[in-house]
Amino acid sequence: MSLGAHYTPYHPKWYRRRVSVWWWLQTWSYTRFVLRELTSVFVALFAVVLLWHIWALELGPEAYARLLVRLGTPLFVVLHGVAFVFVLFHSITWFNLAPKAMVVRLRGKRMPDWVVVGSNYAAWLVLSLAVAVILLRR
Amino acid sequence: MGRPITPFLWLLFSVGGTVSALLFPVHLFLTGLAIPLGWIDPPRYEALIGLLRHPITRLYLFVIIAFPLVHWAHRFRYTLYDGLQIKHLTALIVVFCYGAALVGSAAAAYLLWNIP
Amino acid sequence: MPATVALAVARYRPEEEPAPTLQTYEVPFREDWVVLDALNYIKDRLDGSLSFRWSCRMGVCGSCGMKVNGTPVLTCAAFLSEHLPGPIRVEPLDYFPVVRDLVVDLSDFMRKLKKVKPWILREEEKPLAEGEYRQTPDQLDAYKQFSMCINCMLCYSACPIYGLEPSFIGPAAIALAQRYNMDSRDQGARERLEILSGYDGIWQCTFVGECTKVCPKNVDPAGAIQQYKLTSAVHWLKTLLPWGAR
Amino acid sequence: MDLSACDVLVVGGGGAGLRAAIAVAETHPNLRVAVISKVYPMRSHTVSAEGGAAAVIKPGDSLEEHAYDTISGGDWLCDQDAVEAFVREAPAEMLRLEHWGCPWNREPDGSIAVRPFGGMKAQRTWFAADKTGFHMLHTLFQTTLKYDVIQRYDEFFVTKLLVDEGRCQGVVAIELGTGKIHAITAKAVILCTGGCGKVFPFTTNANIKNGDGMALAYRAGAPLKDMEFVQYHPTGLPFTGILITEAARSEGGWLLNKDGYRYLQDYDLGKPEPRPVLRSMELGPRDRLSQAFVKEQEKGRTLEGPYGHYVHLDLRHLGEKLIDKKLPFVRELCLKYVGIDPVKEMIPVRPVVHYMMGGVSTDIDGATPLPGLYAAGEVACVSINGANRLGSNSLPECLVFGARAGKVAAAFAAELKAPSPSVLTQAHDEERRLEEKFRRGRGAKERIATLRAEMHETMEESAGIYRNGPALQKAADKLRSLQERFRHLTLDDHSYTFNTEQTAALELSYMLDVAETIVQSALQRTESRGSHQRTDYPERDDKNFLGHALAYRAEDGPPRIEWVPVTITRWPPGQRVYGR
Repeated sequence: MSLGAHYTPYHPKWYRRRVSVWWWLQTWSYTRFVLRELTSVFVALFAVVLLWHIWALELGPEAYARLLVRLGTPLFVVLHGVAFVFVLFHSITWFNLAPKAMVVRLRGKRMPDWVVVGSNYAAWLVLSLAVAVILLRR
Repeated sequence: MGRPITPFLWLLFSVGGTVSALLFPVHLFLTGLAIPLGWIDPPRYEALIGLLRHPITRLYLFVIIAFPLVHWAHRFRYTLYDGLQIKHLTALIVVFCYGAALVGSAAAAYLLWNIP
Repeated sequence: MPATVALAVARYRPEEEPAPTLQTYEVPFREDWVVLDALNYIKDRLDGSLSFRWSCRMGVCGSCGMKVNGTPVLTCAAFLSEHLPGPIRVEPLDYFPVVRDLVVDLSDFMRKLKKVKPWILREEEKPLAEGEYRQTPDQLDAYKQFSMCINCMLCYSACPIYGLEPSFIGPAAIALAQRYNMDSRDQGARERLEILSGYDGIWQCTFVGECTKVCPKNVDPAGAIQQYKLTSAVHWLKTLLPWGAR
Repeated sequence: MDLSACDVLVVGGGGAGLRAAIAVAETHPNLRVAVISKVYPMRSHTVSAEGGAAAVIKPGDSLEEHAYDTISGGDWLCDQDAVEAFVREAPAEMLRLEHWGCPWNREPDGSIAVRPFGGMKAQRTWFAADKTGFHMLHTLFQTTLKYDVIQRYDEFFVTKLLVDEGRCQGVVAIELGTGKIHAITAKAVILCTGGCGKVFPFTTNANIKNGDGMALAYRAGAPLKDMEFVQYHPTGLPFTGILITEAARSEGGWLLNKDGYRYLQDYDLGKPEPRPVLRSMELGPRDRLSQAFVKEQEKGRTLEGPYGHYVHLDLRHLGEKLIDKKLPFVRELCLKYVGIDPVKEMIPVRPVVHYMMGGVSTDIDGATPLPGLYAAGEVACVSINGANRLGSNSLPECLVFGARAGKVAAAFAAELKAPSPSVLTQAHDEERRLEEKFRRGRGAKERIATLRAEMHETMEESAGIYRNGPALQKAADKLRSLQERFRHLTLDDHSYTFNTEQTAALELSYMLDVAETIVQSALQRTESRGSHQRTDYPERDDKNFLGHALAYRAEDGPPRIEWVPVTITRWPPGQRVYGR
């Protein structure tokens, strides 16, 4: 039924509201969802940055030195700062939602959500430490 | 868009999401913030290139580049659909997103293969 | 506590007007009144032409879902005191066609529910004479949560994906399919896979998660959908194997 | 007007209606069966049933004991042949529901778990936590979806039964979404519309329970049986009337007066024990418990709140674990609606109108005296509940007699030819009546809410837990005048689309008819039996009243009451003994 159509007795005249293009601004939870999805952009950007690191290392010590200088410029520091916030947001939402997507059962009993979330965070901590140690090894 | 491979793409997306959630914060914090801001000294070139020559490191790097790129492609594709309501441009979006991820992954493979 | 509270209620009279409008009513404020009580006060005393559905007034029949101040709720469980000072905005559920005032059309859900085959499917029925199918408390626990759905439609109304893609089977119907898939008495998971994993099924979902948040019965449809994605992906991997499931 | 036809038409989509529809589809798959309901089936009031459903399944229990509990619980007003059929068929019906997927609670070995219940000498009540009705209804509804032959008319409000050549041939109904009038012809009609708790102001019943089916049958000439028997459930929340299931007591809850005293021991219901004892104290029958509350109130030993007197239901000693496992809904309801956590606090409760033992008179197969018309569930009076229904008997009743009515109605329909053409004339007359009453009738002055409130007041004052002749006579007169004033009803809403004021008006007219039969039957039963307690006739009188009251509609004036004897097979009337 189209909007404003004339009513005919005994026939339904349903009203359908169109979903606004700005639907994701209507409530904070929708906005947060879209922000969560947009973390993927920063994930991809950092993957590209990693590629850049590898390339610079392959080119030799000078290129690596240039890379370090470039990374120290305010533009890159700010970019990395923003990216870091988004990537953290990604990690936290990813870990917190994990128990919904994956039900872990032990002897038929469903593990409580906090166990799943907790082990995610534990793995995060261990892996982060390992990466830091290996990368910064003198 | 053929649905049959969606489960596969979703698996890649999930692996990419997990990998990046676990490992990106520390990498990003160290190389993007802590080192440039001088909180810690940068690792020496020799140490890094040595590390990079190890096959396990190369495999590791490939994983943390390729999967997160697909993760992005998959997630961003739906964000474009829903956020901008441009589902009619499906073919274009698919080519752009997964194509970019594919190119990135190929570049990673090339670079990692050719480390001197 | 105020003596009265204002309700801004969405009106849509298809026989008279092209689009919904808001109409404000002043009702007495009572500590133990829910929004539904206020609507009934309006209908009984102020304006008999206001239309809405309700029945059990104890949160189990699923009739009285509406949007109160923008959030989908059961109006029989939404206290006026939680929404002070007012005016309290009462609107029909989002993403469904509005039939009249606060009444929306549910036929789309009814069709989808049937599509996912929400009944026990078995290759062979056990004769009644042989008694019950054994099901341990743990096996019951595996699907019990998904069986609590009262079909109140709040989850659909909270799901932007359903709004954008009306063909999406949606949270409640998928959770109910999963309720049977996880039931130890059921053998129909393979049969339901086709529809659940098809174009309008689980892959439309981007895990906004709002369905689970608004669910008054803690069914967690978002969880059901994500879990099913894993099931479907594993099934897909198996089909690659020469000896795998086809 | 829209015309359609089917073979068997089920009015009402609750437990009994859906079971009946499946019975038709399974036994006569070639018949066109349809379910017509004023709400979507999953909204039906079966959904609110909480505690459980009784059927003998465990070793040590027996059909005889279930029958005896039911008959003594019903104060010997049950038809014993019907009770025997009921207890015999209940286990298979419950098992069938298990096979259809109902999530019954289980023992650790996977077999069906049962719990004790009021007035039952053995543990035989199957349960799905404390949402048994909800799970049964959704299981039934979802199971009906697999039968393509079952057609549904959702949100169609039935206004009239079409009767011609002495048999019921279909219905006239309003399609709520559009306001269109439909004539749906059928070779057999099964009424499964539930009870009429909304005749009273304070009830556990949902808004949809207005005695629609009772009034439809009554207007079509079928009698209503035993309408004076109205069950008060002893534990409802004040104000909302939300039911706190009997299972709360069967799991070990105590009823305490204002002094913290388990007052039931003063009313010949046994000695207080810490653990629940079958057929004793809090596990006594509902009529006796509700009556004890009134006596306790007269002694000034109840508490008083903004919504009248109440007592306490104490579950605290059961512990959080048991409450969460077996009574989660009780906890949810208390937290939500009275802000009380039963784990830590006592629940305020008072008796509340819950169930109609009476209803459309049927035989043991659900057939009413009007050929082609059947009834099952709360709308019907078979009668297995007599003067007081035992908790957890009504859900299996829906299944057993829903199935029976479905099979018999299908067999009846299979032998018949198409309906007579003259029913269409009737349907057109009905359409005209509705049109005149609700579209044009402006200028009148009576409002639905006013008449309904006066009816509520009348019923509560006269037809409550204790009754007496003068009050009932006054009520009968008052209801007459309300019937008259109903003619001058005015509506704010004259539209076609989802006009809920129109349905409310039709429901009010149904309720007024049903209320009159309740009051008239109560007036003429000058004895006390089960839930019908006359202060002016306090004793049971088997000599004169071991019989059913049949209320027939009179052309003008109050309903006409006729009496038929109770069917006694094996259990001669005896004394009801609890706790001894």
